[in-house]
Amino acid sequence: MNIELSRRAFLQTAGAGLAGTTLGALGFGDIEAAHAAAIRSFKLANTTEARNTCPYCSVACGVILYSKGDLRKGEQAEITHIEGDTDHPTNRGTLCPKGSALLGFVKAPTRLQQPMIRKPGADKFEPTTWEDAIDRIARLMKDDRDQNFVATNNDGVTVNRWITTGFLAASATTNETAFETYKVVRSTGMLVFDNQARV
Amino acid sequence: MFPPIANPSVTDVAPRFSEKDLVRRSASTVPAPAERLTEVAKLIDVSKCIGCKACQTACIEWNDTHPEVGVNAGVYENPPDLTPDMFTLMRFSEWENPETNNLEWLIRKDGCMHCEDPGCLKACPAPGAIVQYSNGIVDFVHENCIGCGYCIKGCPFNIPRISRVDHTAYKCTLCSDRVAVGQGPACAKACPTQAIVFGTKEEMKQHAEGRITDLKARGYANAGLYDPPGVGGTHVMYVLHHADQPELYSGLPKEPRISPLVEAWKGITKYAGLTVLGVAAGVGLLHHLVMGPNRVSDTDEENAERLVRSDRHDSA
Amino acid sequence: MTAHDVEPDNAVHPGKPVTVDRYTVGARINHWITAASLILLALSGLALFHPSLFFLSGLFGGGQFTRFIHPWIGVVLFFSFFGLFIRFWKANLWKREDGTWLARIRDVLANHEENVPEVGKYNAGQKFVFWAMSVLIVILISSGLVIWDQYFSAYTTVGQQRVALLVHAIAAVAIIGVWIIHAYSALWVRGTIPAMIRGSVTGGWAWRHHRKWLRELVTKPGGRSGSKPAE
Amino acid sequence: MTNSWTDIRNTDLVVIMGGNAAEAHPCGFKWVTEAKANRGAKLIVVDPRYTRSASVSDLYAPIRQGTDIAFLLGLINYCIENDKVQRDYVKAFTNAGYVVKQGFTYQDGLFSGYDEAKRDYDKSSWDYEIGADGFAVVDDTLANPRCVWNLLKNHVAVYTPEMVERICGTPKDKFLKVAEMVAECSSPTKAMTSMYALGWTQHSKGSQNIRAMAMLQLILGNIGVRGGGMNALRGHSNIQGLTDVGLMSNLLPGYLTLPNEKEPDLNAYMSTRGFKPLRPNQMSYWQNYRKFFVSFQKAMYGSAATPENDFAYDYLPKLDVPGYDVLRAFDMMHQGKINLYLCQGFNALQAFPNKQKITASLSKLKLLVVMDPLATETARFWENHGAHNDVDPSAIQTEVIELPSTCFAEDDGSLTNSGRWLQWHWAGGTPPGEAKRDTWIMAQIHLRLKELYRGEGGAFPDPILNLHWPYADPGDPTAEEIAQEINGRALAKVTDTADPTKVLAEAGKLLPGFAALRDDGSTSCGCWIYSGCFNEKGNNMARRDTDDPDETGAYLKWAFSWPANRRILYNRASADLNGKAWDPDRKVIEWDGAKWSGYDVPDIAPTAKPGEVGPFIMNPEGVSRLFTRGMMRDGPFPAHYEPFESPIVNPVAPNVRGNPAARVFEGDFRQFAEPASAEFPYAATSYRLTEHFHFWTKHVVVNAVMQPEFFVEISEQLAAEKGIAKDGWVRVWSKRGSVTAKAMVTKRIKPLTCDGKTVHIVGIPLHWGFTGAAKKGFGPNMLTPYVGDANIETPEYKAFLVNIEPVSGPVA
Repeated sequence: MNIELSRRAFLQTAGAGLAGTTLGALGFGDIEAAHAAAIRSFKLANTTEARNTCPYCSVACGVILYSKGDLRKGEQAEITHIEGDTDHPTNRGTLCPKGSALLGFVKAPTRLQQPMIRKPGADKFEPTTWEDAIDRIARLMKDDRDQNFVATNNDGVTVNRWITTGFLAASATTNETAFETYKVVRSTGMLVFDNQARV
Repeated sequence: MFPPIANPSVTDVAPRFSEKDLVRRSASTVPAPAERLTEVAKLIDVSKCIGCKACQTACIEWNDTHPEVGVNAGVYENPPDLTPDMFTLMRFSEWENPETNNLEWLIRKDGCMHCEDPGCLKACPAPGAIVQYSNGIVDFVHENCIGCGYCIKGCPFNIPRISRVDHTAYKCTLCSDRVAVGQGPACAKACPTQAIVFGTKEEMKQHAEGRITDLKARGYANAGLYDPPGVGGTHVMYVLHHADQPELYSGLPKEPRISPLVEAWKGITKYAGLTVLGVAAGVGLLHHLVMGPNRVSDTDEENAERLVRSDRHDSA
Repeated sequence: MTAHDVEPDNAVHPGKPVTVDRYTVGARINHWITAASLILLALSGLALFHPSLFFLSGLFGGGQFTRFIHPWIGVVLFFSFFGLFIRFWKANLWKREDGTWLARIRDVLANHEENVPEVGKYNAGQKFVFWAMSVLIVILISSGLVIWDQYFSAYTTVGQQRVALLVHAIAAVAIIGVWIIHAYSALWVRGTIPAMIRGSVTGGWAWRHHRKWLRELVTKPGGRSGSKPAE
Repeated sequence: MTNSWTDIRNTDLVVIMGGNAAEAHPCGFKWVTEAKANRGAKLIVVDPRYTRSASVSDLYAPIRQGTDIAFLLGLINYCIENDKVQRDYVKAFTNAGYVVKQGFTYQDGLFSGYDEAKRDYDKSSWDYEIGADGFAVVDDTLANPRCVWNLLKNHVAVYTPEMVERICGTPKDKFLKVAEMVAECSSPTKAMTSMYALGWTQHSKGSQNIRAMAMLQLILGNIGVRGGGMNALRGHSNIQGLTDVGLMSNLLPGYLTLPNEKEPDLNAYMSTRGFKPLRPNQMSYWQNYRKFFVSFQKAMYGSAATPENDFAYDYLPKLDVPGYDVLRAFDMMHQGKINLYLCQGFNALQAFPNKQKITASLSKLKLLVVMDPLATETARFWENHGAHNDVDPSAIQTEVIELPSTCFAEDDGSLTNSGRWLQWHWAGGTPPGEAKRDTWIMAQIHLRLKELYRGEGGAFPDPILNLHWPYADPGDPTAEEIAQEINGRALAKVTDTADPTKVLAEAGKLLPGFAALRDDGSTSCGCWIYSGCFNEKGNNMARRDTDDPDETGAYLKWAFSWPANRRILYNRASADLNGKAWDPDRKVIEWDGAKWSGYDVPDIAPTAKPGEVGPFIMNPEGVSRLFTRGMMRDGPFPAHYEPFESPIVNPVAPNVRGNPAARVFEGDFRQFAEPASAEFPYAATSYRLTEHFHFWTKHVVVNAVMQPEFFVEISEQLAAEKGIAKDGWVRVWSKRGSVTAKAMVTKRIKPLTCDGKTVHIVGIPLHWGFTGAAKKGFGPNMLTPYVGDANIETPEYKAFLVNIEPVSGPVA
C-alpha cells in the first residue's frame, strides 16, 4: 500500500474534519450522547418494616428495620436498612452516629455464630453444640452449688445463699429477659448478681 | 420543631423528577424543561450542630459506601477528608473569639453545596456525567463519568473525589433517590438536633431568618445566612454565627465563585483555541489551493547533479 | 559550525537523480513514534477539551479509556521527542541567514524560494517548529503531570491544578497549531515526506530547499558514497 | 429521670454538669436545642473539658473533675445568701422546717458518729426530733437553729465563690455568671433542668453529687414541674429496666430489697420496711410494701408461696454484707472465692476498674460463661493480643464457654428508657447462625438444672424445683408471656378495698395496675412498679398513639411509663399549696376542688386534698428531703471530698482523704497515688465520645471509621511542657497500669488553678479494646482505681491521677 498517499488523504480529511467540528463547537450543532439514569432506584421499595428501638443509649430512639423477607409470615428476613422512626415522639426520625449505623451492628463481622468452648490452658476457642454447652454449664453450676451452698449461718439463721457463683446481667436485654433471668438466678440462691447499672 | 422528614414508604412509587427536568447537562445541551420544579435546599445550622457525625454515618449507610477504617491523626475529623466513600464530613475548628475571650468550637458539615451555577458541571468534559435538575440538585452520573477530575478543579468548594476503584467522581447527591420519592436526604433525617433541615429553598430561607434572630439575641451580632451569590446561590446553605467570617469554619470560602482560570479555560480558551486551529487548517487549505505545491523542478535536480560532479573534480 | 547541520552518516549519492541521505532509520522511527503520539494526544486531548469533540473518545474505546491513555501517550511523546531533540537540536540552532529567510517568508510562501538565502539542513520555519514543539512539550508534560489526577493529584493544590489546566489547554492548542504548520509544510513542499519515510531526498530537493546543507554534504570528507542508492 | 426527654422542651435553663448530653445522648439533646430555639432557653455546661455539649452552650464553665459538690453547694450558698429561693415551695414541699436531733454535727469534714476503723458512721444522730405525737417536729417559721434549713445554711456557708474557685478551679466570674443564671430559676415561672449522667455517678461520692443538685432544684422549686427535674440521662438502653427489675445483688424487682441475715422471717423483714408516716395524713406509699413483696413471691414461686410458709420467704437468699456488687465480686474472685461466673452481655474486662486485677480474677475461675451477640474482650481475656492484652493463655486454667445471643433486631420485648417509658419492640430479622434469644438460653439453663436436681437431689432444691414456670413452651418462653407475668395477675377475684362490690380483676385476669395488688396471696406481680404495662386493655408498652394535647410533651398514649403511666414524677409539686399551678403556662396537674387532673397522671391520690397530703408520697414525711436522715452512708448533707487520687489536698477538710465512708478493699489502698502526688501529677478523667457506644460500636465498621483509634486529649500547655506533638504518641500511666495512645492536643482542655496550683487535665476516652473493626487500643480501666461510691459502689472512673510522656510510637 502506498503509505504516502494514504497519509496524505488522512491528513486532508483530518484537516477538513477539524474545521467542520470547530464550527460545531461554536454552536452550530449538538452531540446526542447516550443518557444514563442519574437517580438510583429507591432501595426500600418492596421491603418489610418492623418497629424497634435503638439498643444503645437510654434515649431509646424509635427505629424501623427494613428487611427482605417477612418474619411474621414465617420467612427468613434479612435486614437491609435501618433508619429513624419519625412517628417516635422522642427522636422524631433522627438518629445519632451510632443509631444511624445500626445495620453494621446487626451484620458485624464479629457477631457470634455458634457456641464455642475454650478448654483450660488452650489458646483458642473450639466449636461446640448448644446441647453440650448447656449441659456443661448446668453440671458445673449444680456441682458448685451443692458443694458451697450455705443453708444457715453461724447463728443458725436460715440464709440459703450461694456466693461462689456469680451472674452479671447487662443492660440492653429486654425487661422480659431481665425478669426471666432474675427468676432463674435468684431461685438458685445466688447473691453475686449485678448488672451494668453498677458502673 | 421544624417538621421532621416523614418515614419512607416501602411501596414502589414513581420518581417525582427525572431526565426531563434537567436544566443543565455537562458537555451537552438539554432542552429547557416545560416548567421548573420548586427549588429545594438543605439548610445547615452550624449553631445547632453538635458535631456528632450522624450525618456522616447516615450518609454511608444510605449510599452504601465503604470508607476504610483509618487512624487517629490528632484531630476529630474522620476520615481526614472527603473521599469517594465519604460524601460529607464534619470539620472542627477551635477558635478563641478575641472579642469575648471565649473558646468556640466551630463545627461545619462539609459537602456538596449544589450550586445554582455549578463549577463542576461547567468543567466536566464528559457529556451527561454531571446533571442539574430544575429543583437545584446537582448529580453525578457514574456511567458517563470518565474520571478526569476536572470537576474537582471546577468546584469552588473542593468537594468531588475520584474513586481509585472505578475511576469515577463521587459527591453528595442530596440523596436524589430519596428526594425523588418525596423524602429528605438521609443526613437531614438523621441529624439529632435538626441542625440540618430540608425543604424548599424559600422555606429554608425563612427558617434561617428565625435562627438568625435567635442567634442575634444571644449576642452573635454577625449571624447570617450563607447562600453565596458568586455561584448563583446554593441549594445547601449554612446559618453561621459569624457570617462575616466564613473562613473561620474550616476555610469556608468567603466569596466563592468558579475560578476565573476555569472560566477562562472553559470559556475563551475553548472557543478561541478551536477557532485558531480551524483557521490554521483553513489557511493551509487555502494556501494550497491558491499557491499549489512547492515542487522540485528538473533544473533543481540538474543543479544538484552539477554540484556533486563539480565537487568530485575539485577534490580529485 | 557546519558539522551541526550534517549527521555523520548522511551522504550524497550521485546518480540521476542524485539522492541525499537526510534521516537515518533511527531518526525516522523516532519521528514517527513522536508523530503518532502527538496525533493520538491531539485526538484524545481534543475529546476532553471540547464537548463537540468528545466523540473522538470513541476512537479510544470511550471516555474512561481516553482519560486513562492520554497521559500515558504524553509520557511516550515526551521521551520520544526527547530523542529527536538530542538528534536535532544542534541543526536547529539559529543562524544568520535564518533572519533573512524569515524576512522573506512571503517569497517562501509564494513558492519563490530562489529569492531567499541558501539555508542549511533546516530553514527558519522548521527551526521555529522544532523549538516551539520543544518548549510546548515541556509545558504540556509538566502541566499534564499536575492534572494527572490518578497519580499526582495529591501533590498540588486545586489552585495550582487550575493554572495547569489552563496552561495545558493553551499549550495544546498551540502545539496543534504548530503541528498543522509542520504537517502542512511537509505536504506543501513536495518531496519532504519521503525524507521521513525513505530517509533520503533527491538532490534537486536539497538544492531547492537546503542548498547550503547540500553544499556542506558534498564538501564534507566522505560525504559522498559510491553510486549505490541508499537502502 | 423525674421527667422525660420530650419534657425538656419546656425548660428555661438547662444545666449539663456531670454529663455530656450532646455527645452521649444526641437525640435526647434535641429537646435542649428545641427549648433554646423555641423558648429562648439557655444552656450552661460545666465540665473539665469543652465538650460538644459546650460547643452549643450559652455559657461554659470549667471545673476540676471530682469537685462538683463544692460547686453545687456554692450555688446553694449563693441562692440562700441572695434570697434566690422559691420560699413557698421550700417551706411546703421540703423538710426545711424539720428539727434535727441534738447531737448531729459536722466538723472537719466529718459528720457525727464516724468510726475511722470501720470507715463508717453510726447514723443514729442523723434524724429528726420526734414529738410526743410520734410525728417529726417541724418549725414552719424556719427560725429554729436546729431546723434543716438553718443547718443547711451553716453547712454550705464555707462554699463561697472564692472557695469554689480554690477547690474547683472555676474562675470566680464564670461561677458567678452560672450562679446568676441558675438563681433566676427560683422564680415560680422559671424552670431549670439538670441533665447528668456518669460524670456524676462515677465518683467515690457519686450519690452525693446528685443529691447536691437535687437539693438545689428543690430550693429553686424545680422538682415536679414541666421543664424541671433531675434528669439522669442513663447509659444503656435498658439500664433503667434492669435496675427496675432488680437485677442487683441486694434488690428485688421494683426497688424492694432482699432480706439480710438479721431478718429471719417475714415479720422481721417487714419491720424495717413499710414505713409509717412521719407527719399526719401522709400517704407514705411504702406502707403497701407487703403487697408488692407477697405478689412478687407469688410470681416467683406460684402455689409454693403460701401464707403458711411466709410466702416462701426462706427461698430468698439472705445477705451478710450490704451487697455483692461487682467490685466485691471481683475482689472475691481475685481471692479465689468464686468458681463460676456468667456474663450475660456485659464486657467486664473492659468495664471494670484496674484491668490487671480483672484479668487476674477471671484467671482464677473454673468456668466463665459469656452470652453475647458480639465477640467481647471478656470472652477472650485469655487470648494474647500483645500489649493490648498481655497474657499467657497456657497459664490460664479457666474454661470459657461463649454463647451466641440475638441482638435487638432479632427479638421482641420491652426496654425502659431513662424517662421510664417501657417501649415494646418487634423483631425484624432472622438471627445469624445458631444465635439464640437470651430467654431461650436462660430457660434451657433452668430446665437442665431443674432436671439435675430432680434426678440427683442436692442442696436445697426447693426454690429451683418450685420456680413458677407457666410458659406454653417451657423451653422457650415468649416475651408476651413474661410481660404479663411482670404486670401481674389476679389469682382470685380482687375487689376494691373501699367498695367490695367493685371487682378490680376476676381470677385469672391480668391486673389493671399496682393498686390492685394484695398481700394475702391473691395476686401475683413480677415487678410492682411495672404493673399496668400489659393488662386486659392489651400490651400498653406497644401503644403508638402520638396524641399530645397542647404539646406538653407528655405523650400519655405512647408506650407505658412507670409508675402507672405517669410522665413527670412528683407532679403534684407543680402546683402550689392550693393546688394551682405555680406557673399557669406550665400546668401539669391542678386541683379542681374535688380531684387532681391535667396533662399527666397525678402523682398523688386523685382525691388527696392539697393542703393535707404532701407531694412526695413515697416519703413518710410527704415532703422531699434536704436533709436525708440516715439514708446515705456518707452523710445527710453532701460535703466536698477530694477523689481518692487528687492533685491537691482537700481545702475544706485537709485531714480527710477521699470519701471517708467509701469502702476500700485491702490491698487497693496501696495502689492509690498519694494526694498531690509528684509521681502522678496530672488529673485524669475518662469519658465517652459521640461516635461510639461503649465497647459495642468498635465492632461496627462505620463507627470504627468515624473514630478509629484510641487517643488521649491534653491541653496545648501540657503538650508544650512535655514536648508532646499534635498527632504524636504518648504513654500515660497510673499506679496501676500504662497505656500508649495518640495525642490529641486541644484548646478545649485548659489547665486549671486549684488551691494555688496548676492542675493539668488528661482526658481518656473509653471505646477501644482488642476485638472488633476499630484499631486495637487500650481502655482507661488499665489506669483507674479500684474504689466505688460510698452508697452504690459505682467505680471512681472520672477522677484519678496519671503521668504522661511522649513516646516514639506504639509498643508492638
